[in-house]
Amino acid sequence: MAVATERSLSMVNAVGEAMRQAMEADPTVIVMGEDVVGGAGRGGSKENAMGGSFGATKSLYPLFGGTRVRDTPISEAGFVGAGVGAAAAGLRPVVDAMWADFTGLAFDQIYNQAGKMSYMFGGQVRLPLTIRVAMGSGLSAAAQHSGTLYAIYTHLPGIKVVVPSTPYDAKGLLLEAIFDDSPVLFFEHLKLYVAKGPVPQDPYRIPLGVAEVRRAGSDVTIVAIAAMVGRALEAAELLAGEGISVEVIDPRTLSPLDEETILGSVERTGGLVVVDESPPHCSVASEIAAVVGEKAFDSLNGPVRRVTAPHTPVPFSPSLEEAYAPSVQAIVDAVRTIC
Amino acid sequence: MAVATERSLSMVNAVGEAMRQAMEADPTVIVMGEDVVGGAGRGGSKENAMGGSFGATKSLYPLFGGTRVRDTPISEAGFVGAGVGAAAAGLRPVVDAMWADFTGLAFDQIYNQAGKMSYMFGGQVRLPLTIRVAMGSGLSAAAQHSGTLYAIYTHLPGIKVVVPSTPYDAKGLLLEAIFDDSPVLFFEHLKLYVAKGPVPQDPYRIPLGVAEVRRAGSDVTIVAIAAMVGRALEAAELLAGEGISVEVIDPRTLSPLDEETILGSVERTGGLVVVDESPPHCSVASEIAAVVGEKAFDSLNGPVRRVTAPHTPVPFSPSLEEAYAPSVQAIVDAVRTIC
Amino acid sequence: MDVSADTLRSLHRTMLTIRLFEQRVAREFRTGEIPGFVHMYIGEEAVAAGICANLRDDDYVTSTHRGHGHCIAKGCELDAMMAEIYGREDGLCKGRGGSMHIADFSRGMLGANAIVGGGIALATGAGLAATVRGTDQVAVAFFGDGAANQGVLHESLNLAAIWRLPVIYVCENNGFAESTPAAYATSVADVASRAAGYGIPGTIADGRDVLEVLAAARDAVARARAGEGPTLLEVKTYRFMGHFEGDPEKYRDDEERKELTANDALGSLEARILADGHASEADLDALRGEIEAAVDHAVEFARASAFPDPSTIERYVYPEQVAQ
Amino acid sequence: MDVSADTLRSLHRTMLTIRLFEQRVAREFRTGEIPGFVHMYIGEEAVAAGICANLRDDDYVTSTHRGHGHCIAKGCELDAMMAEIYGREDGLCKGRGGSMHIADFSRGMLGANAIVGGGIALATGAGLAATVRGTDQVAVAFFGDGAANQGVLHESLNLAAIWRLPVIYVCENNGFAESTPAAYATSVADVASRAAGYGIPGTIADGRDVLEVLAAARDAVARARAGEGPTLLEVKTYRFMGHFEGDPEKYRDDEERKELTANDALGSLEARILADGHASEADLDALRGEIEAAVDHAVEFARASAFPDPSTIERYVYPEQVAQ
Ligand SMILES: Cc1ncc(C[n+]2csc(CCOP(=O)(O)OP(=O)(O)O)c2C)c(N)n1
Ligand SMILES: Cc1ncc(C[n+]2csc(CCOP(=O)(O)OP(=O)(O)O)c2C)c(N)n1
Ligand SMILES: [Mg+2]
Ligand SMILES: [Mg+2]
Repeated sequence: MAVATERSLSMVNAVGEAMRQAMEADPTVIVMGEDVVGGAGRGGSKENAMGGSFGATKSLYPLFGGTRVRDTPISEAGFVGAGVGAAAAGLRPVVDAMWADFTGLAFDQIYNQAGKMSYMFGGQVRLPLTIRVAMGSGLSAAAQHSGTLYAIYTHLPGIKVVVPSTPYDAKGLLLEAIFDDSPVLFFEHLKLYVAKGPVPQDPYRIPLGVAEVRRAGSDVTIVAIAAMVGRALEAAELLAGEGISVEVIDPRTLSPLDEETILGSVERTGGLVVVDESPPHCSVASEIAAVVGEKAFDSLNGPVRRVTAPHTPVPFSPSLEEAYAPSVQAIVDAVRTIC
Repeated sequence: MAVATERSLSMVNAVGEAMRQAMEADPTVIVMGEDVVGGAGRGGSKENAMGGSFGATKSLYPLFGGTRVRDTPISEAGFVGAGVGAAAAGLRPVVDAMWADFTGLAFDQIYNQAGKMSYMFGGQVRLPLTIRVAMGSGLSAAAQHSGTLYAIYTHLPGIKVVVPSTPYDAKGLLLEAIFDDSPVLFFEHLKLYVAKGPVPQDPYRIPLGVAEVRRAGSDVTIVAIAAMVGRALEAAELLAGEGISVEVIDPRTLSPLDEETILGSVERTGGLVVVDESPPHCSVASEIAAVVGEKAFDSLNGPVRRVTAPHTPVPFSPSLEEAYAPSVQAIVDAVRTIC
Repeated sequence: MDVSADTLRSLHRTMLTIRLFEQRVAREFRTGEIPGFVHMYIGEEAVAAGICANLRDDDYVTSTHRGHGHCIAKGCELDAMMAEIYGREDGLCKGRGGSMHIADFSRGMLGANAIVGGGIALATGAGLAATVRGTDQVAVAFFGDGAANQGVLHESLNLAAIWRLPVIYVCENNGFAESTPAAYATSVADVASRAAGYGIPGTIADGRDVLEVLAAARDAVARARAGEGPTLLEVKTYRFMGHFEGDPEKYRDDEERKELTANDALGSLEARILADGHASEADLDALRGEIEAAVDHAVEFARASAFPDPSTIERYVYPEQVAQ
Repeated sequence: MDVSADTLRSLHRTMLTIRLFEQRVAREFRTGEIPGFVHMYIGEEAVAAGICANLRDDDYVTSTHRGHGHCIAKGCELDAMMAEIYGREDGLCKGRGGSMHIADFSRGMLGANAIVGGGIALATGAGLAATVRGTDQVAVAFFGDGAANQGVLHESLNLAAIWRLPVIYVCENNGFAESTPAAYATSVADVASRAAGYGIPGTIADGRDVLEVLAAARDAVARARAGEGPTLLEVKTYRFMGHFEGDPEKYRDDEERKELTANDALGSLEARILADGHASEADLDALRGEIEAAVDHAVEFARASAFPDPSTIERYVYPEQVAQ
């Protein structure tokens, strides 16, 4: 749980603060991506730096200048690949790839290069590369700007995957990701960007692979990812009214996954619902269901329920998009089938 | 099961025959990829056509000529994307992308374009595109030439995924894939290329989404994918000696997945082992385990066991590669934990 | 350039339709009724109009996130376009796509695309389809100066060159990719200069003059239809609005904007039509009224159309199979 | 070109080492003892030797599936290279990588790469690292004529150009990508001609003359060290062997092969060294004997090295974290 503090920040600002503190701490940390500098680069006032699509990093160009804060052309394979090469050659690049969907253009660089290098080269390389992306449905941004894709990166050996759900975690996990020597995909859910939460000013780190229990409970466990954590907590609140005590776990990182915390919880509660905004097949929901089904089989009183998006791209029309991500009601319903 | 027939073909030749018959049947079927024509294109004898890395399609250039059989430059995004566009504009292209790992370079074209088009455009486009790739470990081809990647494509809405394990299935499924109006990823395991099996001469099709029971049994179900089917059958044979009756199911297509056949089997046997040559997280093994854990919970006498590759890239050295894909012994051991 | 009065009037109608449609979309967007993002084509009308005037219904175009102009120039119905932008069931894509994914296959409009550069390979493939079938259809890929730095352009130009595909690659160079100036992101002043590296023609047209665009496209389309292969055609243009509606536009220079918007291709064309006596002020007013009414109708149509039924969310993931 | 006797002898030693190493690998491969695939650099030695003679230990190179020559020219130890090719624990990559993934970070050799074009962006990033640190290191990306059609080259040339990165993009044009002739797959005769589209120098050197390669690379490296940005350097070369060992090579023209292998850069260099009196026949024989002994030693070393322990299969997936 968040350290007691007076200060409240949005996730977008927590991310910006982590970036700034990382760059202050280590001159090898650089940032690059489309529109990170924006208009400010060519003669405009430094304060007009865009800081990427959501402005997260706009304080960086004025502070650190054009050598360490770089606009890229629209060339995802090229600049993500350059990030991989720069990491292999000793920098700690943070690449802003804008939206998770756009990593499709750099997939070879992530999968075949970044993810395999350490292994193929027998451990002789450190690859401290962080790739930041926005993800998720909810803005009617349609099929090519709303995907989650974290399941795919969780499948890949050599890659780590981070999915913060609070501003506090976003800061601590991003600082950890930047100073981790592995390639990390850092997913920021756009629906979480603006809501504020307590964030200490000083730099701090949250280790990768450690889940957080967001609400303690005894009858059933819900594991929820990113924006789904809030919905799970709402569902838990509703269910509490019916006398069902729900434990809500936020894994915070999907690779590595903190199996222990999840298994420990299910051993106590005897039930599990996994809530995931991705399409169902080969999803993180499936992974967690499989792990628990295998390792906590004897504890389960009923089937593990997966509450996911449908096996569809994200629709544009609000009437359909509303029906895309798991709703509070769908979570409640799933819990009821096993409680 | 295969129709009774005298004739025996290797999978590589079964694939070639399906390609030829599809091209004979429909003038809109074309094939393109690196080294599909090879030396034959520029003045060399037509019979010297390479037919791709494994020679599967070498009969095509002499028969159908350069308009329908095309060498591509090494530009995976460009020529897979051209395949998508050609499909959208009315052809049935079969793209040879050589190795599953190389689809990383065309991932955006597959994920953001091919997989989303029908949905985004409200069903106004048919996309009869087939992408053929070799996959799998076993040739010391190392990390960038051995990946399976089918889990990733199974995750993606709008894409279908085929993983034949016999020459008979390869032919029937490829003909079906080519005449299916959706984008299909067709995975050919390189360890299965040479072994022969019965293949009828006339064209025939096997529907997507229909599993095949390779061996009937009553004590436990094994679902195995592609090259793992053979190992599962070997394990079943060994276990039969111990009095354990194993049912072996080959799903043949992963998207759509024939859940019904798998669930029906588990309802009878009460146990499931899934054998998958991919890394474990968010794998097809996890997906099947999750489905069965959810929908056949009451039938299960013990946990669903996943027998997979480790969470690593494919190692080069034979001593390590030997330990990579699930062994017969590992399958036997997994079955014993639940029988 | 010698063009008929009909051609001039037809270009003008297309451009004015785009202008008025876009102005209305921008206005309605501000009311909050249109979901998602919209990217306005205002100021760039001459590109779509000048290029598409050379195309037939059975030719193909692939488009961008800034795709309304391409749709209109390729002949899409305003009603169904607007309904799509509003996310309604009667939209061209039944509300599944929205502004960034408008498509109309019945007009060879193979889709707006929210992946920058996403349409380039698709048009290449459409050109391939024409070649394999042996028809004289052509395909046009529209893309921006920002998209010109995507590797897929390089791959596609090379592929189209060696296969002599009937594809026209149209770079709409409006000087910016979001906030990033082309002068920064692109290592050469003219994207068209890259054509030489593929052994294909690279031409530049001034987007402030629709007739220059028309002429450059006519040559490229003729080449393509004759089986002589692809062309890279760069049109220098300028977007009058923000990158998307709501863009604070801090990256723009007011001087530059003033200068460039002063040279509006639509205004020049109207002046010429009047000067040459091809239409009177009254004719133009009538035309404007007619188009405004059509746009009004489109908005009404969109508003009256139902939102898609949530229970149909899983439809269209896979094309509905036609029996073989 | 005016080069010292030492330079000539050093180039010769590098080229001969590559030649003898590769001949031995090919021979041993046929015995079945070497796992996987091997792609021989024989005939192309002048490229790696001529380029790398201009590099320091702290400069970077990224390589290809045909990477043994680059390793040797960059100073990797033969023993550890051979052990890697044999898949042994004492290999440069502890047997995890093999021929297609040899790397030696201690020499700035950032890896062979089995993705065609895979090293291009990596070298760009290594150049970026030098720029950010403010050192005068340079990075070289080796890639083939086939790789030149990958989009990532276009993206990287543009990026390196606008950032003036110290990167030399070396296209080893050996006329073929597997069986596919460059004359078919690449729309222009000279890959170097594409440089103009990025506003950077594009130069061509004849790979049959190592001194021409040396000189061209010297200029490009000097430019890069001086902060003047990237160069695209194409070397026309020819591979004497199949694409990989075992290639039936049906796509080759015997005439062409005879002609091109007759102009062996290694042979010409030896002739010049002898003619100029920089070494005697006996000196060359001694050198050959010395290198053969080193290659013998490497094979012995490899054979004596253990295979990796299967229980370590999960090691190195993630870099072992260094405390911060
Ligand atoms: C692959 C990809 N990268 C980044 C983006 C985000 N993005 C949307 S539009 C745009 C700028 C495009 O510039 P340009 O190609 O010049 O087209 P214009 O908007 O000027 O018409 C960017 C970066 C995207 N949609 N897709
Ligand atoms: C992305 C990718 N596509 C295809 C291949 C298969 N492949 C391996 S080497 C090769 C030819 C490469 O040609 P070139 O770049 O000219 O290098 P050369 O072999 O001539 O040195 C191909 C197609 C691959 N390894 N990676
Ligand atoms: Mg632009
Ligand atoms: Mg080559």
